Amino acid sequence: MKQQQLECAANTAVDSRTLYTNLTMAGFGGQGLMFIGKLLAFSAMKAGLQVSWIPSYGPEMRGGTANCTVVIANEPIASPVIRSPETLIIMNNPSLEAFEPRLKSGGTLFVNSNLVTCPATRKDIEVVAVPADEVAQSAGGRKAANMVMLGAYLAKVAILDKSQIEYGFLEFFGSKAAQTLDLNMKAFSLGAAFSQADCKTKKES
Amino acid sequence: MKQQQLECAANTAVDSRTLYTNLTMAGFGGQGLMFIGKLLAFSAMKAGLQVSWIPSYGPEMRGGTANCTVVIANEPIASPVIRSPETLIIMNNPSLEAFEPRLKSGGTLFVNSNLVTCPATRKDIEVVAVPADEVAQSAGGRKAANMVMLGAYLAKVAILDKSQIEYGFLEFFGSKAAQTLDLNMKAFSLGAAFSQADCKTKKES
Amino acid sequence: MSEEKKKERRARIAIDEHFCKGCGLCVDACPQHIIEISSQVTSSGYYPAACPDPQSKCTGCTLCARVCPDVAIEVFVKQKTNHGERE
Amino acid sequence: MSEEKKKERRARIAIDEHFCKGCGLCVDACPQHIIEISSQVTSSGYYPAACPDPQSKCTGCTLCARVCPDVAIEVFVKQKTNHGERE
Amino acid sequence: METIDKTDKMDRVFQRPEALTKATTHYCPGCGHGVAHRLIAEVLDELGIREQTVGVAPVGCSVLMYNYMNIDMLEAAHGRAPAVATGFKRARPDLTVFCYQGDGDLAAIGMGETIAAAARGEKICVIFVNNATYGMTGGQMAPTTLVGQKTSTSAQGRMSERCGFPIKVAEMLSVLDGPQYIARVSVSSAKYIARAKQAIKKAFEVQQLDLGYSLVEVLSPCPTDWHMTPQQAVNWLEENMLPYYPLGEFKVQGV
Amino acid sequence: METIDKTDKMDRVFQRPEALTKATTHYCPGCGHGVAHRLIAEVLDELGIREQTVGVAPVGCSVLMYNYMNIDMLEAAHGRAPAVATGFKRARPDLTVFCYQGDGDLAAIGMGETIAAAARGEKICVIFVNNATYGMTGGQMAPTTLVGQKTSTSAQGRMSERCGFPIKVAEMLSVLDGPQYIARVSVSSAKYIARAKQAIKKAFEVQQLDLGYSLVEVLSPCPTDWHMTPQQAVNWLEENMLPYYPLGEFKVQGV
Amino acid sequence: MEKLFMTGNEAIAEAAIRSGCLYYFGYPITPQNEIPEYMSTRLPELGGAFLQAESEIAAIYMVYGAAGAGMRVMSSSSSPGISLKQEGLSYIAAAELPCVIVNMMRGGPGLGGIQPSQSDYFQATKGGGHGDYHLFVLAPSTVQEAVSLTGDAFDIADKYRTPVMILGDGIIGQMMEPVEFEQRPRSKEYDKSWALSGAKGRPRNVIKTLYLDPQKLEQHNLKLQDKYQKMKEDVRIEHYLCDDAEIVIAAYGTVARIAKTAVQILRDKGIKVGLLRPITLYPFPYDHFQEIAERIRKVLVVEMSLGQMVEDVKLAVNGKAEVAFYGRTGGIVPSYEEIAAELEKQLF
Amino acid sequence: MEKLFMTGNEAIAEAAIRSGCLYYFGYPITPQNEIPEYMSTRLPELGGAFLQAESEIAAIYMVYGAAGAGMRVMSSSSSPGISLKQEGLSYIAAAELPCVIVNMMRGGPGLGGIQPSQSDYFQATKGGGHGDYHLFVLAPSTVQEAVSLTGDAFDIADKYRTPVMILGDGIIGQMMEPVEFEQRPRSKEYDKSWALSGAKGRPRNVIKTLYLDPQKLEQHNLKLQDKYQKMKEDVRIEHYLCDDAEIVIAAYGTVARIAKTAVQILRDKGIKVGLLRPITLYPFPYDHFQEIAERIRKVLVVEMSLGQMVEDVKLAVNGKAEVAFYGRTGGIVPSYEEIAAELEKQLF
Ligand SMILES: Cc1ncc(C[n+]2csc(CCOP(=O)(O)OP(=O)(O)O)c2C)c(N)n1
Ligand SMILES: Cc1ncc(C[n+]2csc(CCOP(=O)(O)OP(=O)(O)O)c2C)c(N)n1
Ligand code: SF4
Ligand code: SF4
Ligand code: SF4
Ligand code: SF4
Ligand code: SF4
Ligand code: SF4
Ligand SMILES: [Mg+2]
Ligand SMILES: [Mg+2]
Repeated sequence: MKQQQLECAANTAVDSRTLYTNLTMAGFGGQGLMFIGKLLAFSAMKAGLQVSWIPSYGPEMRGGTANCTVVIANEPIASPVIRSPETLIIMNNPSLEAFEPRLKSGGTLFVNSNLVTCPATRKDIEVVAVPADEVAQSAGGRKAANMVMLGAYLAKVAILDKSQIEYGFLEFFGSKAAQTLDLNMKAFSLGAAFSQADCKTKKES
Repeated sequence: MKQQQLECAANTAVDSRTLYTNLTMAGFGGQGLMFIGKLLAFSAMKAGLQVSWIPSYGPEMRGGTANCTVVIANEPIASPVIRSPETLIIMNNPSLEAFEPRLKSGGTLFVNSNLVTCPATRKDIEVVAVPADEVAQSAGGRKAANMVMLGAYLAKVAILDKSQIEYGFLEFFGSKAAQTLDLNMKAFSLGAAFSQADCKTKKES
Repeated sequence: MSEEKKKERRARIAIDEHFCKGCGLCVDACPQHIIEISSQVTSSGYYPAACPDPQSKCTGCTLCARVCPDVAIEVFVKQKTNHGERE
Repeated sequence: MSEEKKKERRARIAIDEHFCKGCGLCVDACPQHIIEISSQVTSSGYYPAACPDPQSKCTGCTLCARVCPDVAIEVFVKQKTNHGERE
Repeated sequence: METIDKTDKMDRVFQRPEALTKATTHYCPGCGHGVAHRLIAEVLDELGIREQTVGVAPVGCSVLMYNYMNIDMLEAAHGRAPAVATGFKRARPDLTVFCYQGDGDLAAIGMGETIAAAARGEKICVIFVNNATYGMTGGQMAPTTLVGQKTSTSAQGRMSERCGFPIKVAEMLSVLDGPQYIARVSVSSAKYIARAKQAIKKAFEVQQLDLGYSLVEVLSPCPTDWHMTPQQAVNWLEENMLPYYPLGEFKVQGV
Repeated sequence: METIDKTDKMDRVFQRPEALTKATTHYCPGCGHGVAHRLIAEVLDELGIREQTVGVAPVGCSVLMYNYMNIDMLEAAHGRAPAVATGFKRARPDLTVFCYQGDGDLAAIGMGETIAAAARGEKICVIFVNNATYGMTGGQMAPTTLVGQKTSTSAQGRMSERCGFPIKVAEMLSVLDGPQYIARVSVSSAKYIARAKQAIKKAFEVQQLDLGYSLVEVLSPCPTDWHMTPQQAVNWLEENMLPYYPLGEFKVQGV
Repeated sequence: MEKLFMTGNEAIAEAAIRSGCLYYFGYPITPQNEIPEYMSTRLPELGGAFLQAESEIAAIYMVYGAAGAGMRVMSSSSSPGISLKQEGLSYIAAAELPCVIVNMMRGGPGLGGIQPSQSDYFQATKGGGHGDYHLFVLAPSTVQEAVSLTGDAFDIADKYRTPVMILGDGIIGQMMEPVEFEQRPRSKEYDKSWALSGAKGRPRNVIKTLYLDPQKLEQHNLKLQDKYQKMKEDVRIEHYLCDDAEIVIAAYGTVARIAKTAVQILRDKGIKVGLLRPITLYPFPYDHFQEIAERIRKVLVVEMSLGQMVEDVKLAVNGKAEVAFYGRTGGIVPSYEEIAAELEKQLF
Repeated sequence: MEKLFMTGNEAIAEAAIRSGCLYYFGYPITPQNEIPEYMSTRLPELGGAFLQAESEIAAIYMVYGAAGAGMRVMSSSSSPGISLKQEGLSYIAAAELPCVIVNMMRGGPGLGGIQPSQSDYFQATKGGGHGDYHLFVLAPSTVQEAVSLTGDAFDIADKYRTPVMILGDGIIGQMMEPVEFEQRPRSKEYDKSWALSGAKGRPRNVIKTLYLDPQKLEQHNLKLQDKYQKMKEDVRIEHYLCDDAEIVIAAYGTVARIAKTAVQILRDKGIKVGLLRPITLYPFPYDHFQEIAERIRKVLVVEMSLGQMVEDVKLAVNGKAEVAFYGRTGGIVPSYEEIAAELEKQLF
């Protein structure tokens, strides 16, 4: 794992009284973005928070990219639709192109640097590059790159801890998921470790 | 032909400057009411008048009675729909029941007295009873009872003469009709004669 | 069985004018040719079928009733065993 | 025909990565077993087929191309009669 | 008028079935629908299922069938009787359900629903009255109109180059796996009417036995829209329809 | 990556047909639609009718076919391709018209239009891609889904008691008088693909000869909704679909 | 000009043919069967095509196909059959294909009855199908007007590349009146380069309605919307004795004629009443109503429905005058006596 | 009460089942496939029936059949599929059969797109089918509300013997949110003596829509109309910060939620703005709008359409306040930022 590759954002302060955050994650269909989005929202719900999850939908369109948006708050969520999310998790180049312009100014962009080869262009955002494929591979399987990204995200936006995600994982996805729990949680931890490590911050705005 | 049976109305004065008249004719399907309605309207059109013809329609309903309404005027016809016609030609009992109440007060009711066995009940109308089946039979065929009634009607409401009807008959119904022209025109004439004959007037209103 | 009984009719039909539309299909169907179309119009405007059968030719075969689209015909047949005599 | 010419390949295929989705059907279809799936992802996110064929085993049978759902394969075959030599 | 000797000791051997109401129909004189209705009613009476049966009326001349059958009935939209019957049967599989449909209804607008219900083996009976025309709307060409037959939308007679050939519904459905009983009958004469009743009875028995879909195609005269007398109509049917639409059982399973 | 020796004197013996555009398709890897498209394109090229042909795309995974075929095309509503094609063909009988339809499109919602067009002998070709599922909407049960096959609306596998048996479209349509050519082919392997092309060619030739309706049913893998790899999918097709849906020509007239 | 005596249905069919419509696809339903029957005898002899479709749905998609070939094409039906065409009409509007559809309305809902009605106004004008589209809707009130509006319908369809509906009722369809088929000025040559004809010597044409990218679909919708705005230049309405009116009746089609007699009766009594008869129901003559609302006290809307056009009148009047409603339904045609009576009641 | 995390589609399916709906007939279409998929696994095990119909038309008539048996039954689809059901809905309304239909709207017209839209408002509320009938239309804006409205829908359907539509969009269908399935009070026993069950020991029942006699059809229509009037007692609307508002946004469903955030943003800026969210779209809460129109300056109607509900708002407001409109279409979902911006623009 090339820890030096890591570029991470400063810790986002989570105000527990008026908690409100949202994020969009995007990549190829099959990269498991929908999965981590649901997992995050479900775990947050189990932690007593208000949540909403909106996918890009439609098997009527084959190929292309998939994305979803999660809102987490401790008050009822008015709009579940977010044009300019506070955070982005991006897993491929087309998604970067599509979503970077929409990231809120001052927001954080998490990219899987193994697949996102184009550089981010905006200067008013923080970029956290995670070599998620490699990290996942080291955890035991490239498929878990999504969990690496989730780990990296939650390490920064500390709304849920690992045990809450683990609980959510088992609870929501059931016995089928249990088989892959170890791999996924390991990937999650490595991703989190990545964020927590003392890292180069690219805060240019 | 039992002429003494005839009960006819007084001549209706037709004001040629502001000609306007309307009538409804009703009977069993197959009694040729639609036919004489169209014939009358068409012939009037050929005579330069404004006309409209509205049928009760719909083969979606089998059996029962058929009726149509004709308006003839020398100015553009606003409503072709007439709730209370000035004249009725009635060819069976059910039609009498249905239409007698709608006849305009002071209007004229022509009935085929061979088939209409129930008496008319209103006192504010004129009733002309024509034994049309018998008259038609004497002209050569019971089928022409409708033409007997038309003849009787036009003898009273003198808007068209026999030659105009004959012209309309040939023009509108074409070569097929020509074969039956003689029978029909004979029936027409007998019907007209019936009306013109000095007859007992039942004017009780 | 007396001579008189033999002359009694074996079967008869009843045509309900309320239903009959004078289609004439029963006329054609009757093997005994005893049904005819009347010349008297009904209140519905039809000339109904009638079966005078003065010679008691009706066999009760029911063919007329079976072809009648308006179920206007009922068929009656003399009981095969004369219950009256047995009792 | 020189010794060298004999070593020249008789046929070859060209796989257009732009079209290929890495379904692998060509891999199975090739009787010479010379097509393989690459480990390098394309910009569309697929691992495309490749046909290195260093031993020139391709016969130009076109089977790979015929089963390809994405018309990603073109097949080239050495002209049967060597026009160059004849001319 | 015949006067009836009320003292005659006679058995009533033919009478109006209980499953018919006392209403006079609106059908034209000589129309085959009346016979078809009566046969269904007789079968319901004989099987003793009048009170466990629900019928679905079509849109066609027989739309008012629910005034004539003394049973619970639903009126379907034009062509949709099999779908309505399916919905009902799925909700009440304990009841016997039948559709009554004309040829426009079943073989034109409702062909999709017909094939689907047949293919599903839906446990319903379909009585399909083929009179080779659209009776109710005034005699337009039907999918079953014979080649050369004149109708109000084929004034020169149906031309196969433009309109193709009449659909043989019974034959076509027999190819499917779902149907358990398929027959074609005629109501043009007493002889055929007797056989028609047997077929209709079998169709209902298939449902009683929970076997699956059954259909009886009934060739039926439409004197009015054929522009014939009732007698001419039955003759025309036998001379022209029978050769193209052979009578018989096309599929018999389990009964 | 292979580097191509441009000095090789080689003939291109297989290439993208002219009747295909240069667009990449949105189909999943291993989807049979791509092969079916290419075969049609090759046939149009070979018959030299690319510029006299109008295609009708269905609603299904192949709805965007008009982006891939280098010809004039109409998009039909779900199931209505035969009606759209009929309207077009009646207006332009001089052009060659074909429909491309999936099994949900043709055999469920569009069955009525299919039977009617076939019975009329409408002079169109229908390429009917049977992948035993609703590809586009995420793998629901189709009328052609095999008994026991799991789909998103038959999680336990299709049960014939509830859903009946899969419809054999080619066999059923062959009973009608209208169709002149009906065949079933497969695109699961090179061998079958070659035969498929011959059948499609014949179907178009029937129209060229003005004979009437033709239909080619194409068995085609849907790896995504069958939840298989492309290789598993072609194997599953050959092991499961071929026995139920035999390949062959069911009706051949005049060609 | 010879006067012919024809039913509205036949007259519309003949007018369509004279407007160059050589293709007709339809399915029988009362009270409009004379249209397909007429077409079935005339079109083949003219080298066009008549086809009795297997259903109303098939018919509307056959229209879609023939319109896609650039031909003038028509279908007709009545209420339940028009409901079945809603998906197709939405597609045709989306694909911008010109065509003419006739609805001879009958009483609903469901199978309802076969007598005249006006209860499909909403369906026709607001869009009974899905999505933001509209039909151009014309409502004739005499057989002669049915003829001229049919001719106009084809021109409007071509001008805007839009489906046009002729909204009549059983009376308009079944009634016979004298008609003259005047020689229409030859319609201008409309651009049909979008039509399909085989992609010979030009880039291929595609007729489609799918826009998976919402940006593109929104653009497409805005384009349609522009067209609907532009259509306002073809708004039509008849004013009858409105100049000095204190109260006006608003009615269309058959009812407007009956109302005209009611107006005459009331004028004879010295009551200042007029009639506004929208001829285009979409685009609705909002401006005319708005303008007249400033001058009058009340509008009495009369329909053979339980109140549909009345909403458009209210939207136009926007509170500036009172809007009252009188409706009959189910096939009952109001008489002029009852309309006159209702109006007299509304006077105070 | 356990919180579940479900898509709107699944939640509606589950809520229907818990309301006693054991029969479902439908045909796949995005974005509502999770409803039939959910039903297909659950209903058979509950002794009910799921059937994937051969088409939307077949599905709606299967609903008609099962409803005729007196069962609680449901169908669902999305825009083009709902267009195909228009004839059937007219029949069901005419036959007075209770049932629930879900429309998860997508962009139109035609095939359009699969992204969320609200452009079937007219179709749902004015009657996309023929004749003077209406659906009772409910528009949920959260998954939790979709659950409770689904329960209500079945009760309303039974109460009025009427088809009820749940009008959602792709977002409501696809979005996951926490939901609780509270124990609903057992619905009262509705009279179902009209249902068919074989005419055992009672006069036969007939379910029909044909009334050939116009008098009878008019009577039938007046009966329906009475029912529609009576439905007004079930009108529902949410008022949000309206008390002191000078301007209000009117929006329903998904858009109303987005607008709520916009209102919050503007309130933070000190602007007195509120939100009116109709929950019943038919019957429309005219009275509430009328009442509030007296107090405010302007209503800004926001829809994912080019302007449909805005007509009902205008009808209600009747000129007493200004009515402005902002719409996005084709699957574009407006953001709260743009709604807020539009509202700021409208302030002056
Ligand atoms: C949707 C719809 N389309 C058309 C009609 C008009 N219509 C009523 S019955 C009928 C056809 C009748 O023919 P068929 O089904 O053969 O029955 P028949 O009258 O011959 O017994 C038609 C087209 C309708 N009522 N509804
Ligand atoms: C009227 C209508 N109903 C349903 C749909 C949704 N839909 C789109 S494609 C499709 C079925 C696709 O299956 P199939 O025809 O077998 O084609 P495939 O995708 O398998 O090639 C459906 C139901 C629609 N677009 N329109
Ligand atoms: S029962 Fe037989 S014999 Fe008697 S009248 Fe009828 S058909 Fe003739
Ligand atoms: S068959 Fe029946 S309806 Fe016809 S004439 Fe005989 S009794 Fe009358
Ligand atoms: S052409 Fe034949 S031998 Fe060559 S790569 Fe393709 S399948 Fe293999
Ligand atoms: S068959 Fe075609 S798409 Fe599939 S791997 Fe081979 S070249 Fe690529
Ligand atoms: S039109 Fe034909 S089918 Fe209809 S009632 Fe008359 S005879 Fe019977
Ligand atoms: S879902 Fe199936 S049919 Fe559709 S593109 Fe993918 S593999 Fe092909
Ligand atoms: Mg028929
Ligand atoms: Mg498929």
